Amino acid sequence: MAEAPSEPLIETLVLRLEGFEGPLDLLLELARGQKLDLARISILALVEQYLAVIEGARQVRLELAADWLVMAAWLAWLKSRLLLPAGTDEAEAGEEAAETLAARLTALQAMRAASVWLGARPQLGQDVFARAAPEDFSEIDRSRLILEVPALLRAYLAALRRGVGQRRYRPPPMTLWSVRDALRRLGAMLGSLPDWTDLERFLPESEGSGLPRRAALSATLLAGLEMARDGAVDLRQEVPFGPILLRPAGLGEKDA
Amino acid sequence: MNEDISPPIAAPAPVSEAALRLAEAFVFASAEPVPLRALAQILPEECDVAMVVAALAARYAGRGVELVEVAGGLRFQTAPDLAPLLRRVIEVPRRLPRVAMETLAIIAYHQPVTRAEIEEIRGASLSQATMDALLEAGLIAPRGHKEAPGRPALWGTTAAFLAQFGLKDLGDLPRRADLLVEVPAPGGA
Amino acid sequence: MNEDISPPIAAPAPVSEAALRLAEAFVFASAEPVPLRALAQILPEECDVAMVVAALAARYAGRGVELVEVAGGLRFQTAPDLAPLLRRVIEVPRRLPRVAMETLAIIAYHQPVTRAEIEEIRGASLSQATMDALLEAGLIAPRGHKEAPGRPALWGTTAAFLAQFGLKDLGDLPRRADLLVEVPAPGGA
Repeated sequence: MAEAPSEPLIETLVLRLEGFEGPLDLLLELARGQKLDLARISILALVEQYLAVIEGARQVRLELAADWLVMAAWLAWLKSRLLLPAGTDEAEAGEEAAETLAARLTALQAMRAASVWLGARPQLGQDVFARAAPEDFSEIDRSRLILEVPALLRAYLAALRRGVGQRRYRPPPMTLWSVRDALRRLGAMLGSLPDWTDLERFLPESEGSGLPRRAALSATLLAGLEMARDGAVDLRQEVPFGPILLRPAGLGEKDA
Repeated sequence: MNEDISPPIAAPAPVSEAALRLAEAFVFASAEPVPLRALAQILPEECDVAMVVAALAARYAGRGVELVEVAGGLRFQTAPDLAPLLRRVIEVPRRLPRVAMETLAIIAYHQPVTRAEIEEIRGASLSQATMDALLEAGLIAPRGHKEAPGRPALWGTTAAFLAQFGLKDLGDLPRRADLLVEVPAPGGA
Repeated sequence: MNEDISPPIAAPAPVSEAALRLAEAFVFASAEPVPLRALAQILPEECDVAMVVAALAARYAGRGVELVEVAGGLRFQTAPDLAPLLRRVIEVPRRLPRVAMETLAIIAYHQPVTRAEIEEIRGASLSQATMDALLEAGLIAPRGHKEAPGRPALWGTTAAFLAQFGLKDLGDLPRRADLLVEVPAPGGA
């Protein structure tokens, strides 16, 4: 059995408990107190030292963080296994757990050493300094364009959509033959007509068919009726829905 | 051994190597030019700062890096004659602004087209800057004049436009009819 | 600690002064370590880059500024022995606290590693402030996720880590077995 730590050490450790980063940290400290070579420390002695520290701490104050107690309980279990005669299954489980603990302590010790090694290196900005006013010789050439067909199509569709959205709906202007147009045309043509003439002859040639033609026809009829009322023309229709005939007034015998 | 460039000044009273090293490191590691006063503060008291500076400048004379005195003090800088060799061009391709891309698309599909017609299609006015950007990039070119009042210029896309978009010819673009399916009916948002 | 490129014993001089000046200016101009590949690109083709580097390192050996190889590249830096004097005139950030250094060492040796794994190795929980300090200093970076429940982030060290501690690459770190041989004095932190 390895030498037990002196009482003052345990007392210091009890007081310093909060200065440790946890049970593993304390165990490592205790192990380093035992021997320099972690591979040869006595896990049993380590366990006893840890339990002694925890016991001391509980005498000083009642409350103790749970992880300290959890580790203490686990180490108490480990101790009970390590004290069994070798060869039993339980003793083997204990030895395995002890090895795992030793491996964890070794791994932590290695990282502590690595941290110390790193910390001892000349650090940039602390111990060595790079040039603080670097010169930049790079030139940014932004002349090249990223051009892709999909982006072009998206832009086209977006433009069309916005264009359509902004255009208010305006029905195309309907330049239909008005009554005034018909009056002017009838008045101009009337003198040149010798006799009864079909009303449709007075329609402008430009109005081909459909709505414009029907509009022109009705405008011309209205104009004819107006002129007949004023006594400028005579109108007649021989059969229902037959052609409407028109002639300048006073050209022939009076018709009803 | 490489020959040291001899200092241009007649060798002054010896400047200690320690002072020279410290001055060198200080000027090197400073973000701002180092005022002579600041340099004097960290050099040993018995040092003649001007002599340290002269010795340091002499050591760097003719090298790739030179010690120069600027308004605020001392600093190292690379020799001006090396600048062309150190220059590195970083290409950062950019995207056309949205308005330019839309305008380009309209010209591509409606060419030859006048500026007024482009504005009519986009439903927004078009700045000269946008047209200039497209012209400068060589993507569009004038295509004569429209026989209409004012004889406005007609615009079309160029061979560079095809090359940049990776198109063999304009027929490579999807047909308008295929695209317009997605355009909402007039009056829609 | 010596990653100064050791000067060749008898410097053969097929290295032209022009190439030396150019390499000097190129490395000097940069704040970051200059990759050898980048240096090779600006030097004349017939140049042996390794010889140029060796000649340049020899020229600066023992001076206030030295040429070192770190993080896969070359950089000039002030000589470490001048640090106490330079710290008086150059602003120095706070050193990393012990916990951060330990965490950094664990990440360097176990990368890629999760936070839970770091805590397991240290046998103590790890504060977010510690991770933040390392992240802010650019010394560590996320390296994807571990394919495990919760997909915890994996952490690794960066090029800035190598540059900060003057390491050529991660292979410059001592082997774990060697770390355990030289146990620091008991009680040393």
